[in-house]
Amino acid sequence: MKTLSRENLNLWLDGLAAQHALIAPHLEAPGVFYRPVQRAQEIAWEAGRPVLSAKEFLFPPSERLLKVEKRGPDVRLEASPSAAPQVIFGLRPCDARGIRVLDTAFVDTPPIDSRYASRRENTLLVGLACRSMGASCFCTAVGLAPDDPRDMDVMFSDRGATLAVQALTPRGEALIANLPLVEELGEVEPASRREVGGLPTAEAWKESYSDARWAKHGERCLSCRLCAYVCPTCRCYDVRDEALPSPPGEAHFERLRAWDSCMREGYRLTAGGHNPRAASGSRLRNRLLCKFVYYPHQYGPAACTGCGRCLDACPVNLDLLEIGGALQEAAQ
Amino acid sequence: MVSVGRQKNIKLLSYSEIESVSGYVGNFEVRVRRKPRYIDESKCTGCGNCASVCPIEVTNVFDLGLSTRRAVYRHSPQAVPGAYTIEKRGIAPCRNACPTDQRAQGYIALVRQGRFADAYWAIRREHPFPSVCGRVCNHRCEDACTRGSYDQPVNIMALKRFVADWAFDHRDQLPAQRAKSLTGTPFAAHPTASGKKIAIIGAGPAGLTTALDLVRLGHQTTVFDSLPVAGGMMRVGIPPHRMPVELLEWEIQQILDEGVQLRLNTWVDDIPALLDQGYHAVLIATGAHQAKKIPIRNSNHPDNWLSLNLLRRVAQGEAIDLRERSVIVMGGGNVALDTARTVVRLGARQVSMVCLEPRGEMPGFAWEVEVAEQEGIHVLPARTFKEVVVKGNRIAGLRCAEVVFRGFKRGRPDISEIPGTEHVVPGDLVIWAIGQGPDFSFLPGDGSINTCYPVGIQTNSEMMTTTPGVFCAGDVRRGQTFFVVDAIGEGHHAARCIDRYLRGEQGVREPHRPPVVELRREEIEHKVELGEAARRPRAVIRNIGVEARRLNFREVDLTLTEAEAVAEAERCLRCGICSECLECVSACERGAINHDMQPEILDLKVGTLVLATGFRDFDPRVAPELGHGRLANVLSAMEFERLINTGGPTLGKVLLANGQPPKRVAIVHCVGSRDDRYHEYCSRACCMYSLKIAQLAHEYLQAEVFEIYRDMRSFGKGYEEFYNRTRASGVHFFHGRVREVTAVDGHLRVQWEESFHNEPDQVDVDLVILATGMEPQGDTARMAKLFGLSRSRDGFFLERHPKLAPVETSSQGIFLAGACQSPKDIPDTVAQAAAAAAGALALIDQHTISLDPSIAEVEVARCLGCGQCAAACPYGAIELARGKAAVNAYLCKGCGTCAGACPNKAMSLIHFDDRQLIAELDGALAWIDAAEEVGHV
Amino acid sequence: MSISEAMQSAARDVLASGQVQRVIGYETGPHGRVRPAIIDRPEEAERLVWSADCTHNLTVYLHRALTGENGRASREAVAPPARVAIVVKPCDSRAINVLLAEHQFSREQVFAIGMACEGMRQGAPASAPEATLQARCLRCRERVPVVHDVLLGEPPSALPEALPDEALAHVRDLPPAERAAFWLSQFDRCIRCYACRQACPMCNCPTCLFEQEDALWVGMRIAPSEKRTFHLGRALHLAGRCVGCNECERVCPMGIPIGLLNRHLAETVESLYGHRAGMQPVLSPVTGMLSAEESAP
Amino acid sequence: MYEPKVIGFLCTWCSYTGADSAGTSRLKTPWNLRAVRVPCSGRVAPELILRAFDQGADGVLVLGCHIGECHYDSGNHRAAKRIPLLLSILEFAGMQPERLRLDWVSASEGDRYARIVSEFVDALRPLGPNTWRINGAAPRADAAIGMPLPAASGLSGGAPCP
Repeated sequence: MKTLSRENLNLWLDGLAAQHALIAPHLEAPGVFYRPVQRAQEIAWEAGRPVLSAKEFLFPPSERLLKVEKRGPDVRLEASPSAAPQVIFGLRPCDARGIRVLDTAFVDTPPIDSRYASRRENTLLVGLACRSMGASCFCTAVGLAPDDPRDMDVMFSDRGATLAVQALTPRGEALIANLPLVEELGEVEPASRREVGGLPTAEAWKESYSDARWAKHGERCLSCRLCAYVCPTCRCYDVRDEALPSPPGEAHFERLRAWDSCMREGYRLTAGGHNPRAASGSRLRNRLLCKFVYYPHQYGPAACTGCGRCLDACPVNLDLLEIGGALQEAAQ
Repeated sequence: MVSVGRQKNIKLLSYSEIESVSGYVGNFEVRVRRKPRYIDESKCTGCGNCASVCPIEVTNVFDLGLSTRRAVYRHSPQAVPGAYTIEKRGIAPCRNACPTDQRAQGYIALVRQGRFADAYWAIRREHPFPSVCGRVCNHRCEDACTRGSYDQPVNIMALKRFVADWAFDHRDQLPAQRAKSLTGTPFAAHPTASGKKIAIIGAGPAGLTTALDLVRLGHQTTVFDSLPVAGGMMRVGIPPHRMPVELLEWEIQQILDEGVQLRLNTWVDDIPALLDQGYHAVLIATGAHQAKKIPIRNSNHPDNWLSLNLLRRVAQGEAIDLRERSVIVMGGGNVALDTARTVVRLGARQVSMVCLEPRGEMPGFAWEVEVAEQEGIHVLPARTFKEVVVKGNRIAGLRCAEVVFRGFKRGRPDISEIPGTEHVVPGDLVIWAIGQGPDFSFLPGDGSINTCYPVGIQTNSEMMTTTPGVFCAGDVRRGQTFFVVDAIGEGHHAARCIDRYLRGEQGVREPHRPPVVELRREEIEHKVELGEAARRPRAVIRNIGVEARRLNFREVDLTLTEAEAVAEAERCLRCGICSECLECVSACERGAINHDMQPEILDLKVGTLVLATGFRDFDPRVAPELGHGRLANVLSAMEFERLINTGGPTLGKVLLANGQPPKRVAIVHCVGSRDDRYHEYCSRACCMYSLKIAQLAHEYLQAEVFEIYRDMRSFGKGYEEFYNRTRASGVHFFHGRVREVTAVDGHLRVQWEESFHNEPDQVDVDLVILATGMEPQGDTARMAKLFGLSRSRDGFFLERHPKLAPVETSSQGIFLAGACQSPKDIPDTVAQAAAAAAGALALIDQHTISLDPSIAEVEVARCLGCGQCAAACPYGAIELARGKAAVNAYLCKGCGTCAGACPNKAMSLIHFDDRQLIAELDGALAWIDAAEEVGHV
Repeated sequence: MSISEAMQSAARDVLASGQVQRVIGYETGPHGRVRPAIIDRPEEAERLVWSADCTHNLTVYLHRALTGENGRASREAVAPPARVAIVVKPCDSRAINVLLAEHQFSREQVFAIGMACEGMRQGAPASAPEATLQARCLRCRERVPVVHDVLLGEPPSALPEALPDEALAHVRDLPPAERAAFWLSQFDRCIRCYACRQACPMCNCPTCLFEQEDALWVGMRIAPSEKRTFHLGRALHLAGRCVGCNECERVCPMGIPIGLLNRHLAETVESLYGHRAGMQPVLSPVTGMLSAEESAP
Repeated sequence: MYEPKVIGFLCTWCSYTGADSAGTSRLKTPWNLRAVRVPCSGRVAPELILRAFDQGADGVLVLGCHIGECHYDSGNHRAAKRIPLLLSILEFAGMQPERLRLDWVSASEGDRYARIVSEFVDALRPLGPNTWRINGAAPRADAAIGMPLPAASGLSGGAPCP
């Protein structure tokens, strides 16, 4: 087991921040957020789970894909510049898994999303293992663990005065290559686990499509996008061209991409006014089945990381585990 | 005007107000309220007979207060239509309070003019017994009298008695008096006989009133009474010292003279037989003539008399001597008081009055209790009667006990005896006057005419008893004694009910009553200030001394003298303006007058509207420095115009306050106009009419005329020439702005601020004429709201465009003509009126209208139906239909306020929609820094 | 009988008697969290609860429930309930008045189960035994719903003094530049999840002006300028309509003090036009005429 | 001295004509104002003004008919009710109140038009450019303001981790 003293860690992080964009949990007035930090001092070590996942640093809420400038007959296209290197430090295993889910959809499976890919290539994920699970966490139910290092480049585990360090990828090894690591005896003490039940089996999810409960749950849903926007794996977006202020005689506009969510009422609205998912229950169903049926069908494992953010964030306390539990019961 | 009035296609709705306007061009709905003229326009010939008999004089507004006119008047000699109008605010409180509907204001107005005979006939229209009610009424009219809220009410009862007494004293001359008056005898025209016969049982006030009313309606009536004299309780219940018999008899005789048949000494006890005998209806009006007794010990002793029996004997002239008797009268009401005072006059040694109620709560008049005590009666209130004490065979007194009296509960006194207060009131004759009730012994025994204890005979609201055709009125219906006016009032009502019954009509429609006038304190003060009502205190009634009352039945109270009566009548405030004396009704040969006329609501459907509401003269008193209303001989131009008009109040003579013709006249220009203190605008007409006045004053009055003008605005055709002519005729013109008009040494000094320094800056004259400007009518704001119009800052209606649409308004289909749009002279007014008419006709002729394309529209998918747009729309053009806003394209004027209000921008204004405005905005901002590019995350 | 039981009984009665077809109330969900409950059958009434954690403004469900627009064009053609019972606190009941004035439904369609309210607790349930009242409740003096068909619970006779709005005063007293910086930093956190809008009973436009496809008023960019426009625009739209239930602030995952904007405008409307939203079923005065005593600026 | 960029919403009946009248009277008016003609001041939705500021206007002047003289009876009443609220929220959000003004100019008041526009522009000059317009990201300074802010309550159940 290689360890690093806290002082050295801080020195290293200060150095990283000087070279790259360093993103780490940071305490703002209303809560903890992954934020760009300038110094290790700004990092919130003992705070709870960040309010938002880290996906915004790879898949920003909105970004320009293209700018168009039209001067008379001349049309000039201008692509957005490629991303700068960044290190996300203090990433939680669930959020790292979220990034993996995005990777699978955006990079590993064609067509490749070039904007995402550009950011992803320039991003290193440095994790910090959770010591225990929060009240609403259910990572163990989706095959993760509070200290699961699998999706990280580098994984740190807090041991008090020192931290255990483990590089998991070549890029990760390169990152910690020059660190004054100390080899210590013993193993990293595993985080305390809590088994969380309630998630239906893949079969039960599939069979639930016609379940009347969806409509009942949907009655309470406010159709906001909170669950989707706090979710590490929700990746729907909308693309639109919008006009920009232009000098006389010219027309400038840009192609924008911004977060969207299938929970939005008009998400599936078609020209002519038909909305196949007009009922909020059907939207709720779509979001959950997307995680547990549609994504696995297309890409592999389930797209839920068990971070529990949606359980806490929902203004009317729609609870994935509760809904799933009921569906599982119905299936049996 | 006359030709307009005669044009068949023009319907003039004069004396009318617009109540509401709705709809839109081509489909306006206008609700017009025609105020009642009280004169039928189609019958009135404008002869003016009505005005010549009208007793009410009011200020003549048309003559700007320079003369007076009558309450019935024609607006002006040239008025179209030429019909007269009665100015009536409503019915006076005195009339409203009186059960007989007596128009007190009417006879008071006639008394004020010394027309006592007319006054008498005016009274007798509603009231056959003025001499009675002039004496014994509880005069609710006086309680309601508006004057009472100022100082003391008019002594209406004394005036009524005066008129009744005057008429009696001059009864031989009355027909001649009446002949002399313009209107003739009021009841001369009998309606055609109906052939119906009515039997009336009881010749009291109710019965006789009904009989008289029915005769006047053309029916034949016979009145039966068991007594040998007619008049009922008026005759045998009111002792002669309060009501001289000969007056009442004369009044009854007049009733008989009008055709009522009277059968005295006739006891009727078979009412069904009366109906069988050919009477079409029967009225029971037998009154309440049975005095009550209560069964206390020895109340059957022969010296227990009944009050009504005693009064009846006295009234019939029986000589009763009570000189050796000591009398106890039991009761505290008016009958008890009458009885006690009668007993005094019969010479009783001692008279005591014992009653249950404490002093102050006795049902008799308080003033009469006082008079009774003056006449030597011992009043012993708050006592209950225990027994009549008999010693030997004679009554020795009445055992009483003092009580605490708490009023009546369910018709029974609520009292408690004060222990240990028993005592005997000495006396040898006890007279019961504790109340009276009707005698029902004559009713059919089968109960077909139902009575309801303790009230009286049961009737429905139409006065009919449980037997069809048999009616009931007066005390017998109510089961107890009320006042004479109440009986007369019931008599009137019964007559109307019987008349309608005989005509086979259902339900009695009471005559329409206009609202009761309520004068505000300041209106009352204004009337007293103007001298419309005299400032003096209420007339006091004198009486004969107490000594003169012994052993005789001379009337105690004296009547007013003629001078006193006129003086008292002058105190009347004439609340309703029209006094409703109905002299005009008699005077009108065409039968055009109807005092019961009601306002009429007309709903008109029209396609276009033209507003020509004109202007208001600037009130020169607003500018006090010019002296109008403060200094004598300062006139407004309009006042001068009225005075110099040969049809005006002075028939064309213009004289100064001292009676001399004016020698030097100054005309002050721009009064109220072109003055930032009053109105900024030029009133346009004043310069030219000032020149006309100058010429009139110069040539007609031979006066030296000074025109003090600011700028001479002679812009019209021939105007400059007129100015030059006036100048050449010798009128002096000074340029300047008048600062002040003051009185100096019997002259008026006009001082001005010189502009050109060509002439002196003051002149002494003896007459100043102020050329007042025009201003918007007082109710322009209300009218603008009613018609959905805008106003310009000067307050006049706003045209749609000052140059391109000067007669149209922002509301399509509504046009403006004349000075309601801005001040203008006659040629301009006529031109604009013709243009407005042409505009209106053009719309009518087209049969189609073109709308402004820039109106609001709704994007239904965005609308949430919250109604904020409808609330914001100044024109009510937006309605909510099925949860969405909908724009009425005819009403929408395209302001876009709805689009400004809509939270979701579902509402947009065509040609000014959000996309267009934002494009404009972006364009306007793009020049600022087009290069500065909006960056992004 | 506890208040919860009284509420259950009232809900059961109106459902069983057919007076209403649906009851909107509160129930306890997982982790003891109180949440909205929508029940259609009398036997479900036992789920309903009433406690100091019933902070949600349920009137947000009313329009949807009564029009059957669970979403705008439901494929399932189920007739909407004719009449709905709803549990309301004083603040929520004012929202009913605003919605009535705005013709969103008629009074007959609503059976309001009014709760005498002593304030809602701050924070998560059960986790904080000595939890204090929410700041908005400390400022509130209303204890009885202005709209109710039945009233449950005893309104306390003595009311504590309403606390002044210190946060509002604090922001108002900042110098303009600091105030601008403060708000920018707040708006900057916004992720345009629209939870504030969706939780608001007054925000019932078919599609929000600030989310139209045409990007006429505000673009789709999730950037400070757009976020500020959304928040200020929404506050403007709520002027004279916001009843102060503070749901927008409660649901915000980013802790943006949205309620300050609404409270500021509510105070402005009250001082300028003497109007408090929802006290009567009348429209916001903002669209109306100046009254005689109000002069032009 | 900074020259502010001003958007003027002028009602077509009064203030637009008033501007015309100022022009025909050869009155000097600052060039800074770009006029957007609207039928009535009531048409000016607050969102339009908000948008003008977002797009970089340094000031917005809304001119209508005097109260009681509205060509549309009372459209200006609505403006007079609405715009103070917009001003109030903009000021609360940190904008200088001098940057928005609602006033009345009648068709004949060219002088008044010129005076109001001059006054308005003169008041804006010392304020300098409007910082309202944001290009790109805002400074992510969690302004050090000592006030109690609500916790991100929806997430307060989150795990107290390592």
